[in-house]
Amino acid sequence: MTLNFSSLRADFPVLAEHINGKPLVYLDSANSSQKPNAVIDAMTSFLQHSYAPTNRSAYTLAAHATDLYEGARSKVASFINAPHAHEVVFTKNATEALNLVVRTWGSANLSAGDVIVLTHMEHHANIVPWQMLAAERGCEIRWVPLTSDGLLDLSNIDVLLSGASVFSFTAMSNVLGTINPVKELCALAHKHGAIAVVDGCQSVPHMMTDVQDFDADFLAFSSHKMVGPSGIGILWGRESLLEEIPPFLGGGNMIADVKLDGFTCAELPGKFEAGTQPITEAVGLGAAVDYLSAIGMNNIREHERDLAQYALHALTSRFGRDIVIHGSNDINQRGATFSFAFKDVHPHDVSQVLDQHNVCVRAGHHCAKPLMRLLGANATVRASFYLYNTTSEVDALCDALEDAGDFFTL
Amino acid sequence: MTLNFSSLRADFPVLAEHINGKPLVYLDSANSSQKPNAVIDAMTSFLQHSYAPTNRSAYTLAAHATDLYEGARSKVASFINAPHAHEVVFTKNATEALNLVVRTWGSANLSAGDVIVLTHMEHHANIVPWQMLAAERGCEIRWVPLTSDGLLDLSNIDVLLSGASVFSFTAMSNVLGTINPVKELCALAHKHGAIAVVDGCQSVPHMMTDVQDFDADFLAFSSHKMVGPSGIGILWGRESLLEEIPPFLGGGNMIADVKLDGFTCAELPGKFEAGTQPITEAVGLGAAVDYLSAIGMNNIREHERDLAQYALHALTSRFGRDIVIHGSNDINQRGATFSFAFKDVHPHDVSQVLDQHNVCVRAGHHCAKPLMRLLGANATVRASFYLYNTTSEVDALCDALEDAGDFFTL
Amino acid sequence: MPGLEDLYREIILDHYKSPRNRGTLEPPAVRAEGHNPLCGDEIEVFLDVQDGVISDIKISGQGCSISQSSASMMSAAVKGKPVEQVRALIQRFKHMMSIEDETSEPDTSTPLGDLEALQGVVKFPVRIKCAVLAWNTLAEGLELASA
Amino acid sequence: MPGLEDLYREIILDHYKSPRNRGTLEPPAVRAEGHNPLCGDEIEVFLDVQDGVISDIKISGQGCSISQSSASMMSAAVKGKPVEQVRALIQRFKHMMSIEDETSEPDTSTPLGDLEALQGVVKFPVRIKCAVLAWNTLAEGLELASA
Ligand SMILES: Cc1ncc(COP(=O)(O)O)c(C=O)c1O
Ligand SMILES: Cc1ncc(COP(=O)(O)O)c(C=O)c1O
Repeated sequence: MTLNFSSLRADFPVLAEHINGKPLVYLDSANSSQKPNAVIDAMTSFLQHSYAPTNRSAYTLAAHATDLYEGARSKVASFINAPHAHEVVFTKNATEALNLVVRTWGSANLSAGDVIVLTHMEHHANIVPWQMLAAERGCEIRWVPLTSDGLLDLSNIDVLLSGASVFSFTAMSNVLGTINPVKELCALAHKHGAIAVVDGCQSVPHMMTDVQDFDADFLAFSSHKMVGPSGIGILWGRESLLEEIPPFLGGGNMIADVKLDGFTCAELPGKFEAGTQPITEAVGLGAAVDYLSAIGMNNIREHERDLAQYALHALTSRFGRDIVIHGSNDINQRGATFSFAFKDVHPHDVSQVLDQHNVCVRAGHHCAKPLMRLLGANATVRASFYLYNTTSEVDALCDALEDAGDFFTL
Repeated sequence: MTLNFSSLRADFPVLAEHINGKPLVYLDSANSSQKPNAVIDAMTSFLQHSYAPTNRSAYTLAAHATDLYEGARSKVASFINAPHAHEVVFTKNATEALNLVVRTWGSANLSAGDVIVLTHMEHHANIVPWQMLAAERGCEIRWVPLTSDGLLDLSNIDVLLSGASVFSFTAMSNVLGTINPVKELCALAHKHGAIAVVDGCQSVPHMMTDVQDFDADFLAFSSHKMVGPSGIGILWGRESLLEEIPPFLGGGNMIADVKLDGFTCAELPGKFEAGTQPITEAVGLGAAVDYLSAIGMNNIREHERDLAQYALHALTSRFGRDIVIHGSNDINQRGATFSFAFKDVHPHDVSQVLDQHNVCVRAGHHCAKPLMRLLGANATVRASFYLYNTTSEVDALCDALEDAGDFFTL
Repeated sequence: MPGLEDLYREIILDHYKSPRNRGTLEPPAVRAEGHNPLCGDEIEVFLDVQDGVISDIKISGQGCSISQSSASMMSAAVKGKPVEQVRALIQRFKHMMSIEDETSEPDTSTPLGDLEALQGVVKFPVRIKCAVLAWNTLAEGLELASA
Repeated sequence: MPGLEDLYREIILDHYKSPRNRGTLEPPAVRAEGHNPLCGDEIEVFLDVQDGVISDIKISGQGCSISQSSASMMSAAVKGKPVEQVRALIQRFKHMMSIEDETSEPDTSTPLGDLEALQGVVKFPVRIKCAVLAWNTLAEGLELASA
């Protein structure tokens, strides 16, 4: 790897912020990532020079804005190797994307007794929408369990998937960092006649994504976790499925015609994009995709693998049995997201002490309560790294943890 | 009015753009408005110095971002005189806000034979979601007709509303500019035991809004039409209704607890805000509300009334019977949005010639096909004015129209 | 910025003002309907296909000068032509409008004739949909006729 | 930026490490449950109310030092106190946490005592919810007991 990752830091203005005289150590990227100047400038410049509504008005300014908006769609499509740009639907976040799948594909295809398969490591966004539909329709939800080192336990998967209509799973755990074998899981789903819905929130920002290689049916992810703006998420869907499912939200742009007695739908992707879209946000997302692509997703994965290795070693060698890191310690099976318990200090208290050092971590259930119950914890501390983080920030984390330990064990 | 509106133009950088050497005459604000530096700078500065996830992590940066996000909610609440900030729900646009009402209040309250009352001047966003639910449930939709000058025809309203469960109507037509008597309409709805849903997309940006004075039950509007960013919309709802209706999208943030066998909902407004929210967009919206409030909504209405008066006079005196302006010519009953037919030149062709003059108007059905059918048109030209427009831009519109007339009537 | 004369060639305005083959045909002629949701343009194409030849064609609907003149010019170009040749012409026209359909270069044996005047539309991307509307509707009509 | 010592006063850490009144009560004692969805803190308050007096109180659950010590200090402060006086204390405590409930100044006749130590929490707005959790749960328990 020839890229100098520490020089990337300068691209992210927030990282230069000092709070209380201390430099920011931002270790909460699994929650939401910081944005590079390339993204901020693209948005600012669009707002200053080019803002206009898209896909409606025909004057030059609006046509140009539409080109930028649709250009972002094409960029996202190539980023995940989608066969067609019109398979990329912009939503407000990944949560809406997953709800869209449940409320369109799910509503059209699931009835009483049908089986939905999820895993024990899902984020609430990939649980609650299914629970809502299952409760309405009387569907059964089955859960793929985990091994003791936080991997999916596939020993019984054929039984779990037998008769299932859909297998919806995360590509990477936002708590454990576990990277799941997406391609294999899609094949398993298909073998049993189920569709495969992939929650790519944690994987798409951190490694290569190829929906054709996955042979996935749907993929949901969020711009704000991949150095892009908030306010926009992405659903990719297989063309044939998007064509056949009913629309989601009703309104302008998603219709071909509206009469007093009913409406007809627009073509893809308009069918799923009701109302005025996150226009500036799409422009920013396009810039984010360009930024990540220029660095190269394999390089990013490589950098984070190094960081993960360093962090695992530093945390365990400095704190030994005082720290319990959940999940796998095989660097090939995990990303650079670490949830842990530290001594008997409550995660909220740990994060409070860390905040005094300007080390930003998340303490809580990470929107994955079923997994937390499995871990036997109400909360964990989570430090999550991204392309702009460095090994010296791992050291800063360790130093701050040391302080937390001292403070609470007088 | 002491404010010098023409000096406001300098606040909006896009308005200084020249295309092909000609200054921009932006007359498409009913579609989406331009943004002042105050909004652009608030967003840029937030992204450069303060970006962090909200309502999840507890470190200083995140707590500050949460304060800004929740601060925006409070600003919006006072802007519309909502009794409580937690009655303000952020959505992705007004369309989602209206769909939310239909899918939560509607799903919980409407069954076969129940009556939904809409008007002939609704935007698709306030038609299609109701049609979707009505088709599923077997509800009846009734339509309030219009008078020949484009006002709601209330002569038969008691019959239309009798037995109705909901009356959902726009506060101002996006095609005709008609300003509806919202307070009176809410009272009529309540008299018949129906709830009143107000589509405030076109009114909130242009005049004072007071949900308590209206005595409305729900109000939906969009940030991008009120000098705020794209990617965020607003639903205000009466606390008691928001409390009793089911949630909309499922996922993180909207839950109190999630177990394998079900979930419980968070308190307001979290219940309706699933997933990572449009954070930067909320900050921008807060700045937009500050900007508009500093000018004063009554001053804006006054300015637009003057513009509307000038435009009506200029268009009719210059083009006489060559122009047919739809809607009322009573300046007290309309805003500064004009849809018209010009000679027998197709609206698309009119807008093409106008674009050569860098005069930006929308040609089409304006997402109001039922109304277009009523007008007997497939499309109209629409010029819509906002606080930054001037009388000389009315003149520019007239000059460009003159050219269109010449070009097509050789 | 391209000028109006690039878009509105004289022959286009002529077809707009005096559209050819306006009207309807009774069944067994097929009828196909197309519309452009963006601007509300609507077009109906009526086709009488006899022995693999478009023996008659009529156009109804309303829309802007580009969509209407494109329809009128199309009707004149395809009337009396064998279906095979018309399909090739559709492909060629869409190619001229820079709409890719992943196939190789179109068959250029069918002359474009007057249709060439619509070439300027390409410089106005938002109007391409107007120009192509009639052609897509024609293609749909041919599907119906061969079904 | 306020320092850690503002938040974690010694008496708070003491209550955290040696929580008072831990345990449960059997019915007819009432049980109220509260949790903070943000950080996962959970608290159970068991109340025995006899003749308008909190004759016994027990606390279960788990959470951070602030939520646990606040619960422990609360239990010590209200045990044996008349319900009326406890309600006033709840109001006074929330007022100290700068939670407005639109009523006028709270009754200050009930002394805060050790609870005063939690005052520093106000400087850490995200922790206010932790400190208040037990008190909201207590209020709910009182509702149940009087129902
Ligand atoms: C009256 C009216 N209602 C609803 C909408 C939909 O708003 P949005 O596109 O922001 O969702 C609009 C604008 O497009 C409108 O003018
Ligand atoms: C695995 C996973 N799925 C879904 C989500 C939801 O994404 P968003 O909050 O952007 O909707 C997240 C992040 O919060 C996540 O980590």
